[in-house]
Amino acid sequence: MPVWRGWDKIKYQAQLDPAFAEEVTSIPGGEKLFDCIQCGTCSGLCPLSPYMDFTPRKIIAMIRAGFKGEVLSSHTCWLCASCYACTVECPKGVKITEIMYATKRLAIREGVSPKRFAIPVLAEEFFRDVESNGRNSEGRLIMKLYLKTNPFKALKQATLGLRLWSQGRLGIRSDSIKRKSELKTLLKSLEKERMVRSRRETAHAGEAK
Amino acid sequence: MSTPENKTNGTPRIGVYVCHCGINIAAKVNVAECVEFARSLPYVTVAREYKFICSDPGQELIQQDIRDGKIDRVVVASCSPLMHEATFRKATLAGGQNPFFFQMANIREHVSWVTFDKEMATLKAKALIAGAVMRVARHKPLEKTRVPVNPDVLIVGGGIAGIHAALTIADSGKKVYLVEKEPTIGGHMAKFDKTFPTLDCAACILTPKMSAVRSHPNIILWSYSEVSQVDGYVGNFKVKVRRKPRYVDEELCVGCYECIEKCIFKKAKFEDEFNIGLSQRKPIYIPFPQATPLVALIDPETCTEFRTGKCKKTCVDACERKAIDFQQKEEIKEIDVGAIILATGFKIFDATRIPRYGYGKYPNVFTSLEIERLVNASGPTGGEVRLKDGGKPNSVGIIHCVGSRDINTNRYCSRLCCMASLKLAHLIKERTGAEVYNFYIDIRAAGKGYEEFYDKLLKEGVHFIRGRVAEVSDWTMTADEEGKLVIRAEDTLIGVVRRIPVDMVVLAVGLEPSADADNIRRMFNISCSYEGWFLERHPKLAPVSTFTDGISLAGACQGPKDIPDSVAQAGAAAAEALALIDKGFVELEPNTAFVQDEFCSGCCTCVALCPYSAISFSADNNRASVNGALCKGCGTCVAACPSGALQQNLFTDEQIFEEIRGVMNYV
Amino acid sequence: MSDINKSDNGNFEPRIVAFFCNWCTYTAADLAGTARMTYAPNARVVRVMCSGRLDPQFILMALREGADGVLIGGCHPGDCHYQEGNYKTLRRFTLLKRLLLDMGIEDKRVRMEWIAASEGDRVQRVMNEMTEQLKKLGPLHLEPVSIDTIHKKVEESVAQAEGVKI
Amino acid sequence: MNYLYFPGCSLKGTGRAYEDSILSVFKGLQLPLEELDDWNCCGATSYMAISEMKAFALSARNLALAEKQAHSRENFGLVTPCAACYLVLVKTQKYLQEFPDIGDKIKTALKSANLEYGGKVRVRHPLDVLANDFGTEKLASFVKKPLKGLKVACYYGCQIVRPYAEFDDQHNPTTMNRIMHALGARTIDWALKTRCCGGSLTGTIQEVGMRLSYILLREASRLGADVVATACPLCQFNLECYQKQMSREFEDAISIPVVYFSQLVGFAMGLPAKELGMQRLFVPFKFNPAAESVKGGIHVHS
Repeated sequence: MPVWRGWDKIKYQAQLDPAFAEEVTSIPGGEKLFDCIQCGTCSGLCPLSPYMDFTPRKIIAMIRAGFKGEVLSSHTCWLCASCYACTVECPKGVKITEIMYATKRLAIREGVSPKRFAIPVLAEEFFRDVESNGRNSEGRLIMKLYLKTNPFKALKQATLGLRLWSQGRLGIRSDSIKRKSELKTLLKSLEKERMVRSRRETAHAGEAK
Repeated sequence: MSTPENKTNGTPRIGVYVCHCGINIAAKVNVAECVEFARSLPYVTVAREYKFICSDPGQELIQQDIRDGKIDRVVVASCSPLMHEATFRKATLAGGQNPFFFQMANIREHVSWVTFDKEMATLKAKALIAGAVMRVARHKPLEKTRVPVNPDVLIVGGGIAGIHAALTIADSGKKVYLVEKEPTIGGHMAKFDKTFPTLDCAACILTPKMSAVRSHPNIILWSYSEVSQVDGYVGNFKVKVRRKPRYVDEELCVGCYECIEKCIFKKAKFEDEFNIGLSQRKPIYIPFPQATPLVALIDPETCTEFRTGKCKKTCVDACERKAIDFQQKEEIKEIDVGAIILATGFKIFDATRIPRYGYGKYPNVFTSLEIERLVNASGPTGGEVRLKDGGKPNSVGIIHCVGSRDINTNRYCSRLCCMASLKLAHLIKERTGAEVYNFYIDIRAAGKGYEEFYDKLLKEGVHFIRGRVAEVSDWTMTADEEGKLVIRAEDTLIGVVRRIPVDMVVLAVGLEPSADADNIRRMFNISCSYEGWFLERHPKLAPVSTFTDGISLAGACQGPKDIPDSVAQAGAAAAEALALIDKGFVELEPNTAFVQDEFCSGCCTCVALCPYSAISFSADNNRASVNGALCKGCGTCVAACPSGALQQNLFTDEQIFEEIRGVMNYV
Repeated sequence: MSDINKSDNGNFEPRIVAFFCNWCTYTAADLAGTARMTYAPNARVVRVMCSGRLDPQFILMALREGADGVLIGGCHPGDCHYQEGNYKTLRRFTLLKRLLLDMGIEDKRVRMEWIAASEGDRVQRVMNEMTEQLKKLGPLHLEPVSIDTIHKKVEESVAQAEGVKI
Repeated sequence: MNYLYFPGCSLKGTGRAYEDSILSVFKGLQLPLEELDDWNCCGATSYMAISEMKAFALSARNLALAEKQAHSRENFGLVTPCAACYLVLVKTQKYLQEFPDIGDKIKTALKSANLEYGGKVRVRHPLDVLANDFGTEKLASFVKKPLKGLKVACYYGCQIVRPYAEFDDQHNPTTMNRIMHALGARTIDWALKTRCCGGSLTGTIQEVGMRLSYILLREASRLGADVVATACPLCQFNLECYQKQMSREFEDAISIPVVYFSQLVGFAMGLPAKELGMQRLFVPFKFNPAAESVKGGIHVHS
């Protein structure tokens, strides 16, 4: 067969992951994925959509069609600030914010979160801090973040930090809880648990539609 | 109905007919197994299966078995009795047996369509068949009673649907009472300037019909009136109509406007309901120049005489015909009718329920109905599209689906807003030359000539942006947005969020059931859908009938409808009413209650329970008795009778007991 | 008596007798069918014109004949096709429930629901819920009782029911 | 009504002034407020992105502790001023109820740490408590220095009213406005009162986060607001601390005080500025109805 120039611009069905949508709908909050009518209310309301590579509406369409790779490596979910504006106004009750969370988790799990954003790093630093101390210190968190992603920026922000510190608004020393072992036991028992609904729950949600 | 020969002496011989209903039943229920099972049941002498028992050959199977003397009672296991009970009763009769020796088992709606597991479905079907068999074995032959039908018709609601139905029936020589709650008939259509897709003038096609109603010898028009009570049943309804006082004698007033001119209020200053507050009226007014009847009325809320009793009453002096009557009282009219058509219409969605579109906050956000008045030549601006400050808009945004297709407000599509928006877009562009932007989710232009109209607008240069508007606001990002309303929406076909500054926003508000729909529904004893629209008997095959015989629906009270559909449905409702009247009689279900004298102790528990006063007590023989003509067959008295003397035809204790035994004991 | 009590995996499948009024709940069940709303197949529907026709005996009879639960469906208050039949049902039902409790029959086995003609989804929900509840409760066992116990129970019920009108 | 207090990490750090003022105001109004013992981080929005089950567990521990500390007290609320903590705690409550699977797993996890949660905690935002439990009329009676003439831009941010809060309208919240009116202040009517400030993006993708905050401040200034009142430590931080950078970046001189609503309440009640954490503000709040001025920093005279 002669090589046709446009071949790579077409999306072939074989490149898609038809199970991706189901993966998302099985997560609490993802059940209404198929109710979306692509009206774009979410994108219009989203204060961050101008900065996203795909608007939230488009992400929903892509999840449904099985564009797993594109969705998980897109910046969209990392820009979501969880303001829930889309979720409360969606005319079909699609919980878009929860779907954004779901794609964040899937991206981290699959190790495809985009490198140029600090958000996954922030999340993980935060995670570590809380897991060991039970509380987080914003100051330490931000410092670590800058050091890990962009040390030069840390310098730029130093003035702000100093001012905050001088007014008693920035603690670098980490606060911690008393009963750390209690927390550790609690979190440990959930090490392998993932938030996926049982088949029965999924079936009921389907009926409710 | 002739009485068939009673062939029920001795042990019942029951025929069971299990329907495949194509694959509707057969795909889930093992029909052959059900037939086999039916054969094992007591009294069953014949059990058969067939593709479609409701078809002629299917019915013939039943009739032949009766004629052959194989059976004397019939059970059909198929769809809901609400669907085909009448069909099979007729078939039983045609076979030569009393039609009430028949019982249906609903194995489609209640089994095959709602059960996932095949085995469980078959099991449930068997149980229902057994119930029906055991029950029908206890059936008794019954007779339907025939009652004459009153030939007069009541139509509630004088919008285009009510008007059309009234004229159709009146033209056939029947008498019609048309009751309208507003001071004039015409409904929403009277407010429009043009109609889609033909752009013919609404007034030009509506007002001749309105005056035809006024002058028709067979139509009694009661405007400014409401139905207050409905009793009786199909063919014989008794209705009370409350006529609100207009304080102007309808017979004397000629609509000359003299009283209005001479009212002590020199300037009109009260919100004009007809123009939705876009203009003002006086306390004495005529809603609009083509109002029918063309009779003035006084609003006691604003009239000085009613408020203080100290008005100079210049209106009274101005009226040469002495039509003004401050003493006028509400009047209750009682009428008897045989059929009723409800055409009570709709109300528009309250746009303040979606705060992010700014209706009520920003003066230049209008509803589509308000724009209808603005573009109307006889409207408050004489047909000029004007902003609140009187200026001309250079850019207008029309937002579709306001309050529709949204689980937070109404889930349904209001069906006509797309076309109404296109029409307004055309008119606004024509009148002002403004840039017009339509924000839509989907364009639904499925009527005759509608798609062509859409094509026309595309050619006219009206902008179409596929995206539901996120917000209308006055915060600005660029200089050209200053002082404008900014519409923010994703242009979903491009995948980019756009901000479009406009001078005027039009909200294409959806339709909702009218505010008093719930009262009306209860008064007329009909059901409504989840959203509150009146429920038709069958969405496809009986779209204008209701579950209450003798009451039909026309127009948007049944669901959002545009003018062509409303008129078509009004015609259908009129035909239904005429068919009933022309037949001249109705047959009533024989499921009435009766007293077995020998058991009645005369305790009178039943007498007070009957909502229709159908039970009377005779002190002479210390017995209660039921008037079959008044009894509607609910069975409440039967359940309460402490001695078991009361029974209900078709629902005797014995029959229900047997049905319970049947559904429980055989599978 | 039946194989429905034991499905393949040995799970208990309760049997329910459902009394539905013709105008609201039966129509709603039809609507659920037309809309293909799948639900638990455990109930067998007996149609009456109005829930007001329901003699408490019918419920007792259904339980005696082996039902694990009884469901009563009528129109919403104010919506009765016969004006107020459903109110009468409600009163009788309240009384009956006391009697059943005295007989040791759990509260959840007999349930009354107002379901309008348009509420097909509600039929689905109620059927599923009730089946689920009965599965948890297990089969209904009516113990044989001595005539003395019955007399005593009846007297108690009568005492309790005093002042409640039918 | 009894109140437990859940500060969360921010109120001990960047939002210290929020804590100062909440504690002072509640004390001034004689509403006892008792800090939740050994509380842990709520998990916030970032934790959700890593492990949702653990995020729920973190919140569930706090709820369990609150229930225990409240003992047999019938009617008690867990006052949670931080918007993120408020959202996460409420969300956890909802999920534990709505999804039995999650509920069961969390229950088991709590049990392994000898904890138990019966679902009795009511998570309350101080806005809700002041407006609905205490009442704005009663609040008005505590006002010693009415904020007459002050134009306040009430900024609710996102997570207090969306998506779960029941105490106010999601689309058009008015609780803070009512409180401000009770203090004698005027409020501006603006479309952006629930628009996102950028949240944690100011820390991660700063250009974007800052722009979102800038849009809010610009609009508040355009409408003539004297001060922006917030109810969230992150909102306050974003709106206040980057003003200099914004002015540079967007070539638009932005300078408008951004305070916690509780600071204004305390101020109107006549509480000393220091107890309200006024000295911690970057952009000093000045209000001078009767030749009285209050500045940021330590040079405050009352």
